[in-house]
Amino acid sequence: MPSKVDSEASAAERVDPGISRGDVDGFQLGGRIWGSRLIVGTGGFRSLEAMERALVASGAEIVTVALRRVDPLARGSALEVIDGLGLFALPNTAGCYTARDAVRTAQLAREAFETDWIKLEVIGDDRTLFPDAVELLDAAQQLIDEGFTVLPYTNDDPILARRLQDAGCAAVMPLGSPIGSGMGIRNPYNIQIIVESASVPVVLDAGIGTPSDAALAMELGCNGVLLSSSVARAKDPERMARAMRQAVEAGYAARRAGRIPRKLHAEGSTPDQGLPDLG
Amino acid sequence: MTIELNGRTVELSPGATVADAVIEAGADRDSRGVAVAVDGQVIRRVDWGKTKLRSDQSVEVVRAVQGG
Amino acid sequence: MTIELNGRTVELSPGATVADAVIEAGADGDSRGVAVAVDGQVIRRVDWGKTKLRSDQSVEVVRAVQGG
Amino acid sequence: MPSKVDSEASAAERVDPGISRGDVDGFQLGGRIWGSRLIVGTGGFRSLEAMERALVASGAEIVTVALRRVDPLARGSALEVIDGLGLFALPNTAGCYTARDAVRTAQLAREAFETDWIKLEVIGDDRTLFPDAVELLDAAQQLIDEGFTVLPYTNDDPILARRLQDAGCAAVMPLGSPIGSGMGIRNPYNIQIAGESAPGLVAAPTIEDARE
Repeated sequence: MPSKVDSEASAAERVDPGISRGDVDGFQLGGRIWGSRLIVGTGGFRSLEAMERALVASGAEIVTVALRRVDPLARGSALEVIDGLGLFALPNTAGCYTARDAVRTAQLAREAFETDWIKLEVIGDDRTLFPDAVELLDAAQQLIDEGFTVLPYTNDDPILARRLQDAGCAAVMPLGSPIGSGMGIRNPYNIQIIVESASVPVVLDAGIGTPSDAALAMELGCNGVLLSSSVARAKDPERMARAMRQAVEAGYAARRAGRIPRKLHAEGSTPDQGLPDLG
Repeated sequence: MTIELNGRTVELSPGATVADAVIEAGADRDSRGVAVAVDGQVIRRVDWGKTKLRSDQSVEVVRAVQGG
Repeated sequence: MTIELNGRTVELSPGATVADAVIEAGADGDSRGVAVAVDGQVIRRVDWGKTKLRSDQSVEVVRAVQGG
Repeated sequence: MPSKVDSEASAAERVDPGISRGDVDGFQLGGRIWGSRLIVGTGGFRSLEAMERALVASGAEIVTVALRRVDPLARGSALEVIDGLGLFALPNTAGCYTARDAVRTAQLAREAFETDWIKLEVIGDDRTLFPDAVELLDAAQQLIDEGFTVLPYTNDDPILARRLQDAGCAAVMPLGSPIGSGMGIRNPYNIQIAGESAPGLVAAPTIEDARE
């Protein structure tokens, strides 16, 4: 598993375990090679300790965080844990409903985290938390112009994914189903189409409920998976984090191993010839 | 002078800077993960000490929290 | 005498036993994974040498192969 | 990863990695505790070498094999590979369409593999290779009476699963979809119900086709 990322180096040119291990299987994202294809969100954990144990068990190197007003009473912070583990904190613009808010939040994040990477989220409504395509594209354009490395949380519309890619996003991160719904991948066909036409990495973000969802995402050809609720709110977050890690690795390996085709009828694996005639 | 700090009306001494507002908000200056916007404009960390605040400005001081 | 061995008619010397049939079928006597049935009745390995064959009996000698 | 099963012990009381590791998560099957929950079939590989590499990579301890007429020209055998790896060879009755054939084949298997474990398969037709419920239950009953540890390949009908359990099967092995079809689990709801009606006994369908 990827060695701990060297925490002294500034966020910008952190030594990538992928590169350091010369990992031909490395996960290419944002012009760097990472050792783990699982990106974990820090939202929803019952405690920082539970979050820390789960992050370690997940093997994730990229961990998402948000920005909120300072709470003077808060004890400890997600960022301290992430820095302590030598992981890469990827800020998001969760909670933004307009391009303007998202751009501002990204600028704040650049100050707060000293990185120009941003998980861009621009939401359309608070029941589905689906992305607002128009605002998302607008925000992406502006942030790319300002030199951000933009990783947009998008829906599973292949056309929007292509527009985001053409605008210069570093990846496209289509949802499988609503954030925190645990419904897995509702439309695997669209995800496949996005994967087919993508010239940037595709990371399935949102809706993963259980490891088989994560494995399916990788088997469909996604380059990585981003999940949070399915681990944070599991009965045993640490054990679920480990399961997700194995699922992403298994799915990726399966994709490269080349599965057998699906058929309606059977094809026995035991030879028929040489069957004894037992009277 | 009075400003709006994270949604609360707060009294600051005249000549107070963004850096003072950060401390007032409960974050220490050099803690990682802190960022500030004044009237919607992001103030670069390096400018916190040099940027004087004016009455009725709205200051938002944010910090990293767990997020999906 | 002639018997049917794995579907083929085969000539064996009179008094031939199941063990002989196993060798004739190409499986050396004690190799693991081998089993025999005579006229549909399974012959226990320990009885191979003691079980004499009779003309026109059908002998099936099987061995482990890859299988799902 | 489960340590290699101790190959010296006879098949009967092979040291179970599960027990030796005191693995609370051990896979309980046939009254023994196994370290791996993945059972792999040996059918369909292009070569014995490919099969061996895959078996090692799978971490499986239980590996299924079949019985066929001796082919004197055959070079090497699946069983040599399985023994060499110290794994447990589980014979099957693949290719049997009647209870009578399946019982006979199981008896042959007991001789050939020196084990009373059998993966019982009684097939209904050669296009779907679905189990024949009536013949399967009949064969299971007979073999259980003869002291076999019966692991039946069955369909995903929860009622049949319960009957097999009540007859004394050591597990029920419902299919997800036709053998070799690669169609995954077509009816997850029945699998859940089968699990409820035969708790702790449902072994996931074996991975039949490790064809590369």
